[in-house]
Amino acid sequence: MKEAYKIEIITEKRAIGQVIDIIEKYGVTGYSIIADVTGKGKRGIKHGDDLNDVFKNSMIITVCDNTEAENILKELRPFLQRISGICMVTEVKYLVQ
Amino acid sequence: MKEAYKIEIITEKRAIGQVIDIIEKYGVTGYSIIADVTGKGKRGIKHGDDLNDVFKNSMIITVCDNTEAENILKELRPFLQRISGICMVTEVKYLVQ
Amino acid sequence: MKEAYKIEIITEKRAIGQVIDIIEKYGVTGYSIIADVTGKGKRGIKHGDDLNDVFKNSMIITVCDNTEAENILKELRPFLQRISGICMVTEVKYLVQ
Amino acid sequence: MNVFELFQNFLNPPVLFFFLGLIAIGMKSNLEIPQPLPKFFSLYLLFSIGMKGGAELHKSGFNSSVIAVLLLAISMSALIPLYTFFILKRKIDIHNAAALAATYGSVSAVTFITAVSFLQSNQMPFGGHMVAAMALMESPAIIAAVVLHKLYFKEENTLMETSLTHTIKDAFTEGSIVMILGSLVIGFVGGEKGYEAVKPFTGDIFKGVLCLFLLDMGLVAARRLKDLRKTGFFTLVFALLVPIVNAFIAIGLSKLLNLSHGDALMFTVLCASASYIAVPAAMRVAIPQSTPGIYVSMSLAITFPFNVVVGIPLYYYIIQYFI
Amino acid sequence: MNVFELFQNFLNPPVLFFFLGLIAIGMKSNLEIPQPLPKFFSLYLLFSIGMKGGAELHKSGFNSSVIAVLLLAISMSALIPLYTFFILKRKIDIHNAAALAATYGSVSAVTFITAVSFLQSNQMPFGGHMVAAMALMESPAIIAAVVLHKLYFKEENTLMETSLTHTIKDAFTEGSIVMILGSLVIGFVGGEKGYEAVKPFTGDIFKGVLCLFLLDMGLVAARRLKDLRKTGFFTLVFALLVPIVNAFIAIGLSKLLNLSHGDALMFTVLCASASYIAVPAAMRVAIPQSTPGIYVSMSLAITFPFNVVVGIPLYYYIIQYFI
Amino acid sequence: MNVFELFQNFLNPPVLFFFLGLIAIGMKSNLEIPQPLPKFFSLYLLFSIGMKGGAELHKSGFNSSVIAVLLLAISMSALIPLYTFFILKRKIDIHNAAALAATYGSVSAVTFITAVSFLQSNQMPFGGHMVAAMALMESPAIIAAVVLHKLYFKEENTLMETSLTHTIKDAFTEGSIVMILGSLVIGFVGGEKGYEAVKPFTGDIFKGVLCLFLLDMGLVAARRLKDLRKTGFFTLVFALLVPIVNAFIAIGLSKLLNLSHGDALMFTVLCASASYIAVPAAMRVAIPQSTPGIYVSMSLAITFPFNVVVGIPLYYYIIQYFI
Ligand SMILES: Nc1ncnc2c1ncn2[C@@H]1O[C@H](COP(=O)(O)O)[C@@H](O)[C@H]1O
Ligand SMILES: Nc1ncnc2c1ncn2[C@@H]1O[C@H](COP(=O)(O)O)[C@@H](O)[C@H]1O
Ligand SMILES: Nc1ncnc2c1ncn2[C@@H]1O[C@H](COP(=O)(O)O)[C@@H](O)[C@H]1O
Ligand code: NA
Ligand code: NA
Ligand code: NA
Repeated sequence: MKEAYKIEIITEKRAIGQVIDIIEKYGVTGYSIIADVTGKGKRGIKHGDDLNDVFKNSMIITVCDNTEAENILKELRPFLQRISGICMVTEVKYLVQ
Repeated sequence: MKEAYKIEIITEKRAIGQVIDIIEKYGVTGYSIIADVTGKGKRGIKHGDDLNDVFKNSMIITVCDNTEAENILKELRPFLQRISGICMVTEVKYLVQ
Repeated sequence: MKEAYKIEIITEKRAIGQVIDIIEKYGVTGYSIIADVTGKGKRGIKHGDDLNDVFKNSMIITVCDNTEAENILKELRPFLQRISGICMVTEVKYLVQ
Repeated sequence: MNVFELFQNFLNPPVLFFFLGLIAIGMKSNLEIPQPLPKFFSLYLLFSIGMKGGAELHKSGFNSSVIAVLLLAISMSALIPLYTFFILKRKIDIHNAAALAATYGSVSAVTFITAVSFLQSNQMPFGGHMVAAMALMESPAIIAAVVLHKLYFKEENTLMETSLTHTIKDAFTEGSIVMILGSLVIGFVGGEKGYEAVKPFTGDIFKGVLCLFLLDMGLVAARRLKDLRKTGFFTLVFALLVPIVNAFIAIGLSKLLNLSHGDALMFTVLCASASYIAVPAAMRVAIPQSTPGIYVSMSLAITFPFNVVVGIPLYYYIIQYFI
Repeated sequence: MNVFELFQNFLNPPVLFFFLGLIAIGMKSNLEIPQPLPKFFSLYLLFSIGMKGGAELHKSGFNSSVIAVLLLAISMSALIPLYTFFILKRKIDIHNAAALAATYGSVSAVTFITAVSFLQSNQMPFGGHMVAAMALMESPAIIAAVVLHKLYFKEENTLMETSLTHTIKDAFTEGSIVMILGSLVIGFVGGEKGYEAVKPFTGDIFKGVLCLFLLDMGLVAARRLKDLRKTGFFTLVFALLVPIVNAFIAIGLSKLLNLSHGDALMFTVLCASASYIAVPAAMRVAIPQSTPGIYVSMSLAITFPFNVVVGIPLYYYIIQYFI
Repeated sequence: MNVFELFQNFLNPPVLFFFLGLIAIGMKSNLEIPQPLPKFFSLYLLFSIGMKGGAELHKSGFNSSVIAVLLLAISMSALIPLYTFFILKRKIDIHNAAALAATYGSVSAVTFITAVSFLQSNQMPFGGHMVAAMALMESPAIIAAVVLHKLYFKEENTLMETSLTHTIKDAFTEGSIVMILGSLVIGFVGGEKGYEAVKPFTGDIFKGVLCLFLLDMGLVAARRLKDLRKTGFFTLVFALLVPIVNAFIAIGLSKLLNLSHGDALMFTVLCASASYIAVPAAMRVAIPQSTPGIYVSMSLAITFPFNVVVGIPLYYYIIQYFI
């Protein structure tokens, strides 16, 4: 078991590609995506009922180390402010393959 | 980054509206929902294979502060007992928009 | 509220039955499954776009106590190595029904 | 129709696909109709029979005999829970007794639809108002059962008590009921012309979709069968006998009201069938202490296949010779 | 066509299913067409009209009048944002003004499809190139609005600035546009023979699928209506007046170009309709400060039902008497 | 059939939609057929050809020549892995050699289905038993490859060793195989009458659904193409040559057995095609060390398009002139 950071990001489904770009930029090579998440936040309700994923979120989970986490978070903040979404960081124990 | 509590609730899909009511009652304005979750618990297996979401769960995630968390949890316990489901609370670091 | 461990496992969708077998072997009776998760790891990208769930993951969440967690993790490591996937463990507060 | 023809029902594709579903689970195959397609098929089937029933009602119009059938249907839905509840109360807890009473008083749309397909194969017509009867029979049983439950069970924990009006409201806003009633009204308003425009979708491909839907029903029923191992022998007997009893009552009433053979069969099938969509949904809110693993399994894994394989041709046979 | 016939549009099944959707949400029913089926229906409808349009274009061929209509369509899409942006800028913030300008300059495929079904019921043909016109009208409005936004809004935060070329690229690679253009080309290449092979799927069941799709549109529109309570009276007036103004301009231009009645109606409907698929998708990237709750709601919950219920028959009536 | 007609296959809508999928990914469009619809279409297509094959088998009946074809089909499925495994073992690791051997010995249902649609366009019949041949060819290759893998690879880690019986069981309970075999049997039992009832669903709309399914296949194949950049030139040559070799063997055997032109084409297509549903699923359990990114990509992104665009018309041409 290794100590690591789990970053969970919920943002607009259409913006998930940009989040992946940010993650990969800092060398993290693994992530998981839950494609369809609905919800409510500052920008109102996302029912997930539209035809073009504008009213729908996705969740992306990535486990990484401390430096990677810090880099990602720094770049994520203006992104989430501009687009939409939240980010949570948790300390986890990680089973290394 | 702000310290916060992440509450994760897994309950019957049809009851998710009631959970939202509880959350919003205590002033929390953001939440996220993963609509389709299957599982097993005290009430047997939920295959998620029926036509009316009786054998299906949803998961709702909300990030909130300490007082909000306590209020929600107090009201959630009898609800989960009566209907079905579980609730987990984790301390997280939260990126504020 | 009870202290407990939340184990989150992301692995190939077709292998989820084997993970359930491992969990139940050690007496844990509750788990939840998010059926469709995509992602990227050592074995490349899983787009989730195929017809037989070979390029798709699932996520399984189980809340259990310390001994259960240790048993599960011991058996999980070779499984994830052989098949594919990751496992994260977090300490949570758990609302007991 | 002789015994050989009776047996033919067993051999028609939709029913055989139901068995394919059972076999697939028996073999531990991973065959599945992925969600939400089964849910969509169920909406499609309600849409289809709603439009068809409405268009036929447009042709035939309402008359006193139609009204009589509808009132009779509503009464049967409300009365079946009464007699079954008191039988059930002696054997199982009050929550599941009430839920089962509602289950058997209410109706199964898919059993109805299978009967539609059966009548089509036998070129026998039935009135569009029978679709209305189906829609109207969903809720009275739920309301009757919840009233009985409230009378016999005084709850301490009033925290989240559900009022009766809430249950009634729920029973009428359940998606499947809005879909069938809505399609019925739209079919009625659109008449022949409206129906012709949608017929290639609602009519022509109907039987093919039904095959895939019953395949899924077979898969689900087989999974539920496992739940039933835990419940006793009594529930098995109940799930087979009550439909027959209700069918006989319905056939008698059909004779009294002088219904056509087609209408009599549909009415009989409605009374004999057990709900597994509207009722479980309502029970999770109104009587959450009840166990869907029991009543859904009985309805779906025993009563439904019994009606589809044995019941429908049997009732049809009896109706032809005794009405 | 008299006023009674006009009213008939209201009574045809697809439109009635739209209202069923509105009513279901009004009753707080849990009726829904589960995702991703609505998304699939939308692809199916684009596929269907694309194939049909392409096959018809194969028959009729291109000629100078076809080219003229297509150029006119592109111009209208680019010009409507110009005049609307300056009206809007006085009342609301510049981001939403630009997004709304794009919304009303671009087109709604479903309004177009409802008009196709309307013309079919009235046995009036229209040219396959009108489908091409629809596809070509999606993007110019987006580009025009983004240009206007860039001219009038100097952004400090250049961190994630989206270049105009990026927007243009996005506008042409959006799934719905690739689907309609692709189907159009394939329909054109396949000609009569290719179309005959797929017609049972793309043609015969079309109206039935449209019913279910409009049911979903009704559900979604009703949910969006709540968002509109917050926006003012101005937006309501705008969402009703602009389509009418654009329709009148389109009818005038149709007369000038001597379009057939069918083509004129389709062109008018395109100009009068407002986008709620391509534009919101583009705006989230190009102008993320805009609020989809405003422009999607106006387009979907006001302009779309207005066009479908009142607009299409009204424009049809006017075109028949004045062209 | 001349070269021009050969080229026509390229121009028929289903194949063109495959290319639209490739182009869409090339343009980085977000066009997609949302899951689980592609999965459902695949079930639908199996259901359709199963029912049709069964009904035709009902008409034609079994005879010694049918049995001979089925035995030949099973043998080819088991023998192709033998020769390919030893070629592959020299160039790539033993796990992927075995997986690729299984891939090319087994069959692709969609290639078969595209050939069905090709024969339909050319009004050439084929026997219902060829559907049975397809179903029976899925598994022998898997078993053969797993046996070879066990012979040549002695595993240290026996913790989760999968027994051969387990693999065999899996190979026969895989959803797609249960679906095709089940539909075949039900079509056979239902005969002409059963088939007529479902034909509007399974037959009439078939080609339209195939278009959308191949569009999805194009999208998926284009995504997989990227995986192939990493694998060498050898795999590319293998993915193009092996189908041709297998096709020539199959054409020779067809001549020996004196098969009809339709049956010969179907048999050839089966031998030339490579699995990407049943085999990858089996390999993840039986040989998890193998890399689906290699064998699925070769099968789906090279062999499948080659067969559909060049192979089918080419084999057809050769069969017409040499049998
Ligand atoms: N406090 C919260 N807890 C959980 N999810 C949230 C919270 N706030 C926002 N979200 C999610 O993030 C999405 C975008 O948030 P926003 O940009 O604030 O509208 C929402 O639709 C929710 O899915
Ligand atoms: N220990 C657990 N870990 C994860 N999920 C659980 C656990 N127990 C219950 N659940 C989830 O909660 C749902 C309802 O639980 P129950 O009311 O105990 O049947 C189950 O279907 C699971 O999805
Ligand atoms: N660092 C990570 N963070 C989140 N998810 C991961 C990570 N690494 C792998 N995964 C998930 O686990 C799956 C299998 O990983 P692998 O076996 O490494 O290919 C991937 O497809 C991802 O969904
Ligand atoms: Na009943
Ligand atoms: Na417009
Ligand atoms: Na082969």
